[in-house]
Amino acid sequence: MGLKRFVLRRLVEIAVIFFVIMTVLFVLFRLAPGDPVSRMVDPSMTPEDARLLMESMGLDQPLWTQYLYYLKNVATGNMGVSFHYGEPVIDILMNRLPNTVLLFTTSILLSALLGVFLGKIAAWKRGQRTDTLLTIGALFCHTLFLPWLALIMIWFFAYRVGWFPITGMVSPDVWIDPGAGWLAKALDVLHHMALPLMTLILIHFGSYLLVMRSSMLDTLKDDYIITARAKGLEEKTIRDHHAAPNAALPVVTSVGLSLAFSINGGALTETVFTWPGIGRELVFSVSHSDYPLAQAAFLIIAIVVLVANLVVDVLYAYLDPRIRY
Amino acid sequence: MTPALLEVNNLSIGYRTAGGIAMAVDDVSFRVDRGGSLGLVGESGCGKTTIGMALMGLLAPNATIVSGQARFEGEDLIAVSGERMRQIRWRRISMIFQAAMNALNPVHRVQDQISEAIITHEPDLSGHAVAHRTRSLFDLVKIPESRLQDYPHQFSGGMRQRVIIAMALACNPSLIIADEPTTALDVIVQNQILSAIGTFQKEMNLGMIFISHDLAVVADVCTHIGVMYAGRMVEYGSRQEVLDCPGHPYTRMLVGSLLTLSDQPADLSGIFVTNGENGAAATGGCPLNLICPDATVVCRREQAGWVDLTGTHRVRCPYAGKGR
Amino acid sequence: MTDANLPSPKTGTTPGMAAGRALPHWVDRFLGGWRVYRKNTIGRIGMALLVLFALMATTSFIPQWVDPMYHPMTGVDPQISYSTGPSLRHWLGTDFIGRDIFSQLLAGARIAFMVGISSALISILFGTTIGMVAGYAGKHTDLILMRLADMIMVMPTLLVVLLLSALFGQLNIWIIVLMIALFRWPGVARVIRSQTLSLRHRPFIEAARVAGASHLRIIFRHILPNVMPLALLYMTFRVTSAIIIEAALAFLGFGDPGTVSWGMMLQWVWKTGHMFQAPYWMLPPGICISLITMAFYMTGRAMDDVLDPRLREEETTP
Amino acid sequence: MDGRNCWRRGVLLLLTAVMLTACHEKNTHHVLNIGLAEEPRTLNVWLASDANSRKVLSLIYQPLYVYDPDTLDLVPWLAESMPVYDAQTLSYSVTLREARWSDDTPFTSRDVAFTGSLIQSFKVPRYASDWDFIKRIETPDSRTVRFYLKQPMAAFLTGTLSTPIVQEKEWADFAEKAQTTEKPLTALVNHRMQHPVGTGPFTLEQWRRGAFLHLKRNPHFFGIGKTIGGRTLGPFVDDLVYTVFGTSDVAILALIKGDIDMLWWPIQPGYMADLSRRKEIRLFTNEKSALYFMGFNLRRPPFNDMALRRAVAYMIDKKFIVSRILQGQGTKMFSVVPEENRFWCCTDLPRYGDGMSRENRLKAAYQVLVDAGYSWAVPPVDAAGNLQAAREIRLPGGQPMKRFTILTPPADYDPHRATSGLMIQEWLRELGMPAYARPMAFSSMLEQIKGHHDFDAFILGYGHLGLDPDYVRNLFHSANDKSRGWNMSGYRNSAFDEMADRSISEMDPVKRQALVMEMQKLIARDLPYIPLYKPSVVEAVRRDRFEGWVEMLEGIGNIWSMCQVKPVSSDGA
Repeated sequence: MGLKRFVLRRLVEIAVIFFVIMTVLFVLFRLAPGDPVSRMVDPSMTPEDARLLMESMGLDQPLWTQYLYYLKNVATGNMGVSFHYGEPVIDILMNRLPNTVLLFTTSILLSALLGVFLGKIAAWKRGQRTDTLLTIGALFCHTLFLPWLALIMIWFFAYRVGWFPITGMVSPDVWIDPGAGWLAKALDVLHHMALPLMTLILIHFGSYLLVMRSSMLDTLKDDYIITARAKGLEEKTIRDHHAAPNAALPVVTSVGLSLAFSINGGALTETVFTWPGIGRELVFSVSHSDYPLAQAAFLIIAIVVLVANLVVDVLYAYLDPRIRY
Repeated sequence: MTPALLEVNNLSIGYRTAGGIAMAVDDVSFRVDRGGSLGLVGESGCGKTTIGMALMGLLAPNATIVSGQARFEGEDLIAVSGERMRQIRWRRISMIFQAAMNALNPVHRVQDQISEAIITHEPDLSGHAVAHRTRSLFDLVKIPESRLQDYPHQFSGGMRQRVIIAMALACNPSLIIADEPTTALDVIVQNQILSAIGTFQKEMNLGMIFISHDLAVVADVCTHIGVMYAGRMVEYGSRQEVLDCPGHPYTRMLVGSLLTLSDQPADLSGIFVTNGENGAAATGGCPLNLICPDATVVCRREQAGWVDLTGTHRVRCPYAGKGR
Repeated sequence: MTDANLPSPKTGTTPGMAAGRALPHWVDRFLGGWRVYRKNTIGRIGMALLVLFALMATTSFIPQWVDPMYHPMTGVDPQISYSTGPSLRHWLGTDFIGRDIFSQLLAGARIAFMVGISSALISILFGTTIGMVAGYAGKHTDLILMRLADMIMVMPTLLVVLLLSALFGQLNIWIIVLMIALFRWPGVARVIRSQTLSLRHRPFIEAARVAGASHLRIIFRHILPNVMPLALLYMTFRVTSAIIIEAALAFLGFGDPGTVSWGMMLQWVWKTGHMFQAPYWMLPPGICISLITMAFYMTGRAMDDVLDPRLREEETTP
Repeated sequence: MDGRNCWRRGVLLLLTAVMLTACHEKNTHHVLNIGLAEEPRTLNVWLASDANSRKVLSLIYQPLYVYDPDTLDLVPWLAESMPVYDAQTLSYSVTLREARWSDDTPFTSRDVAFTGSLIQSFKVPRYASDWDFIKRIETPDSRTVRFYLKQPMAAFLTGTLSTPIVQEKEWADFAEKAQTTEKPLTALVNHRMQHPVGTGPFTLEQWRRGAFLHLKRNPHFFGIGKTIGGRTLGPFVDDLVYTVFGTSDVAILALIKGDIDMLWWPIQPGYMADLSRRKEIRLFTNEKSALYFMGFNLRRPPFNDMALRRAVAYMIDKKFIVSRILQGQGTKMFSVVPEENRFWCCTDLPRYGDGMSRENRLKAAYQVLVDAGYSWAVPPVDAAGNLQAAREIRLPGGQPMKRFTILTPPADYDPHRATSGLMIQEWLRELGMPAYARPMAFSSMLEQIKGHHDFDAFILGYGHLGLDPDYVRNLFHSANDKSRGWNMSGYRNSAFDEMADRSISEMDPVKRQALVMEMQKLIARDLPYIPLYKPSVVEAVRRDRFEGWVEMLEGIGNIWSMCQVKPVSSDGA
């Protein structure tokens, strides 16, 4: 089937893009001021250990050979040892990846759903008070400064009202309790996720709402809406079953386009909420000059974004029957 | 005379604009009998589609029915509630849309789009029965059942039109409004579609309003013809009467062009220059007065009333039937 | 040039009228746009907010001129050594060493405009040029440029700048501006490219080509004026993202420590532990960041409405 | 429609469930919840150079001797008594306590010998320098260890005997394997520890990365019920749970809310006003063995001139820094050795400008500079002795002083140092000096100062100075004036070097004390560093949960506290 070929082609494209990003990173790490070795070797190491490590990473070789070593290492998942944790960065990041993916996908999914739902209503009630309120509300939420909002959310919902835990991903008292089953643990994670999720949704749903609204307004002018009306369908059916699915397609595209934006927001959210994800790890590694960790975290985030883009494309194809690759 | 299936009396429809109400349909009356078909002919923008939409209760939000009534099977379509209108739609009056339009929703399978109409109006029907009906409708319009699962974009233009026809027939309506169903199809497909429509209409004894800008097409399928110009009906009669002895100068121009069709292209430039789109009422006089070869001072000053040529043939021109 | 003799396209905006009489036409178009814009509520709110912030930025020099203790960075109130709430002397209170928050807020407006507008200008410059070249040249140039744009577009700008600051150490505010610009052009380039593609085969371009105009001349004399409004529209959106990225960067502690931006202010609140205790210090910068981005965004949306002839028609016809 | 309703009901159910977990019941046994600023780096004791890992590992791996919280004297810990010195063989004998590892195997002298040989053979950073002067270690019996020294070494008591001891059984196999690898040390420090076996009051139960770390009471802890150093040891809590909070803001919210019982990291002065108002919170203020200072580059003008440095010292108002910038949470410093280190700190030092008014400071500094041959376009003090705005200071040679920068860490890393830099910049400008404070990312700053020696002046600090004053030698010995060396200023003084060399091998504390005092005087005279201040450690705990915290230098987060805190017995009351 065509879809398979499309996915294959996109995978090749992703590989190429990833390769370019890797190369750019390689160049950047060597362009940066100071000693490139000091970026790869823990400064607290003894000179001979540093030399051995350099040799194993090929840092004593000419640039071209170094580059090949680098490619080989990344390909085999050997992205060095974190200065800070003293463990292979890949282990650390693989431990964090599920947390990021969980928060990231849920937040995008939920904010897109909410955006589509409210955008649909706004367009349907075009020009009425509901529409004005929703549009201005969306604009307002969309432009809120995320970390600031996050802190206010913590203050209000976690501290003042006390509905949610303050930060983190799990509460130890549940997890150290041998009697707690998986359901209690899952609920505990959900409970912790609620606040960061709310923050992300609040920031992101606005743009989806606006896209959905204008796309829905376009769709409502389409002929098949008249057909649907002529068929005597109920207004709600027309809105939800005929207008919304068509109007939602551009939202899917805009999800793809705003992925990079979302992952920025994800990193900020993870940092403020102490959510043990890759974005937080990247911020952390940057402030601790843990170069191997920073590099690997960035590469993995790049992969996440690229793959998410692919998923969005496939989803689009799946949702829009006119597109068959 | 048996009671008409649909009887439209003095229907006037206007659009609200910044400068008041612009009349799109002005004082139109006609009737359609069961098994009969009325062709509404006129250039684009003359208000014929607006009439169709008004009968379906699908006028744009800024359109308003100024006056008139439309009795359909004993009910006034203009006065019924929105909910009642919704029940009438498709169940009793359905519509065949233009093929070039996006009348089918691109993201749903055609089968679903057809069965949706059936389920809406006959909610008690079992899923099996609905599927059966859908299949037989496809049989009827001669599309292989295997294509029920396809999406609209997978069909050719003619096939899509057949799907639309099948859809229109889904609930066994008593009146069908066909709005330019053959426009933008090539001639051969157009003929197939026309004959198909004609067949169903006769076989199922349906009333039909056939809207087209093409007199030739209307002449093919309809028992009655109403000619519209600038929001008004200018001539109304049986097919024979209108085609054979057109009373109105505009009709004469149309018929004239029709006759020359086979030989050489008619010089239509003189006819289709219009001055005031739908704004018939605004000018005060006969909207045709500037291009009508027989126009007089009177035409410029006031509207013409109906002149009955025969019991069924009426023309809105003071000089009709009086020779040139 | 024979442009004027060619039948003009249907829409109200007449492309190709630029040559020779560019200015009056522009003014005319601008005034026309302004008339539509003025009716737009969202646009009016946005514009009012922008004027307010511009006023803040221009008055930011006054406090330190009144008294050196109002200097946003180095001025401290000799009598105050901790964070205090609003008073007559300090309208919004003082920060943890007795600096005036209000004057910091004013200075922040200046930085926001500086960062936002300069970074947006640069990215628009890149984006428009690359978009026009890609659209006009087509073929391989187009393919390569657009692939590049795709690639940069998927990169999360904030994280890229973070990584760079890890590598290159402290980043100067102008480097940050440049970095943001370098990663924000692809969106503009794509839009401008498609606009250029649609213009490329318009009669007036063909005519210019037949008349022997060079490629550069065609691009800058004929295509540029026509994509200009679109580029301007995108600029407002880029301003928004530049301000947000700079603020986020500063908030995380990777901003230029020598500047008083709103993000920096938030970072000071955060790192000195006043976040939940000094609302008079924590709220204003956050509100300002949110409002200024909203103002630019609203302005952009209103401009979008003005530029979109479809929407304009909707307003004037029944 | 039905499906939709079902879906809605599901979401509702889920939300209710989520809400319910909020009211999860607390366990009946006593859990001490501790807030940490950062995730511990590792459980591998040989890699753990960061404060957060040590907060965990110091409760697991124990040394032979610890410091008494009140007197800061050595107290036998895993050892039974004070070491016995034999001057003839240059050896110390230590008798060990009866103790068991957390895996219930006995702790023996072989473990001590193994730890020493492991450190020596791998040259483990941070520990190797405390062990490389040890010739050999003998274990006459399972309870006695004898250390033979190559030469007398002052660091033996303070350094060697405070090294955490690891279990031979746990490490021997791995150490042997690591020795055979290409880079043994890397293999050793990068060894991933899952379950460290120690002798301390707690053992690791589980560590969920990025979430929390859970320690359980060690039933085999040797100190249970014993009285050591006059204190009866517990531990009296069953579990310790460390939770990581990204920022102090949220950690303090959690403390106020009651999610945690103790914040194991110093809190910013900004919080104090609010916290001290709350009844349920108790604040502890303790001194810290630290040194925050302004350093100069003595290798190039303008700060190669001692007079100029002295003038700067006059201009710096340490009282302002402590009262304003530190909000009173700190003390002024005049020697590079903190005053709390009573034995080693020299109090008889010049206190430049201390207690002077701004005007007098300026005049004093002006006088120093005039005497050294500096001149001005407009001097800060006019002929009549009145102050005026100075312009353009000129070096003794007559050339104008070029602009120079004072590097500081950025405000987010340490707002105090960044702000101090700004203030010092303003003060120096009063003298007409073209000073520019420049906050810089910490690592770049270190690279520029330590790596490239490319700087004029900087403000840095050592947060955890050892009690042994050996760092005075390290910081200013000319041998350490090299790339990445300790001597960042490039101070070279052969008299100082000679004294420093003598001090390290002087085993008589009194004689060594005299040498160290003399060294401090030299530094205070030459001013390669101007000591500025020493921040206090302010810590907060919940009053209603646990009591019995032991205050010590560096605060309440220490092994004594963890062995002694008891739940508040409010249940009965």
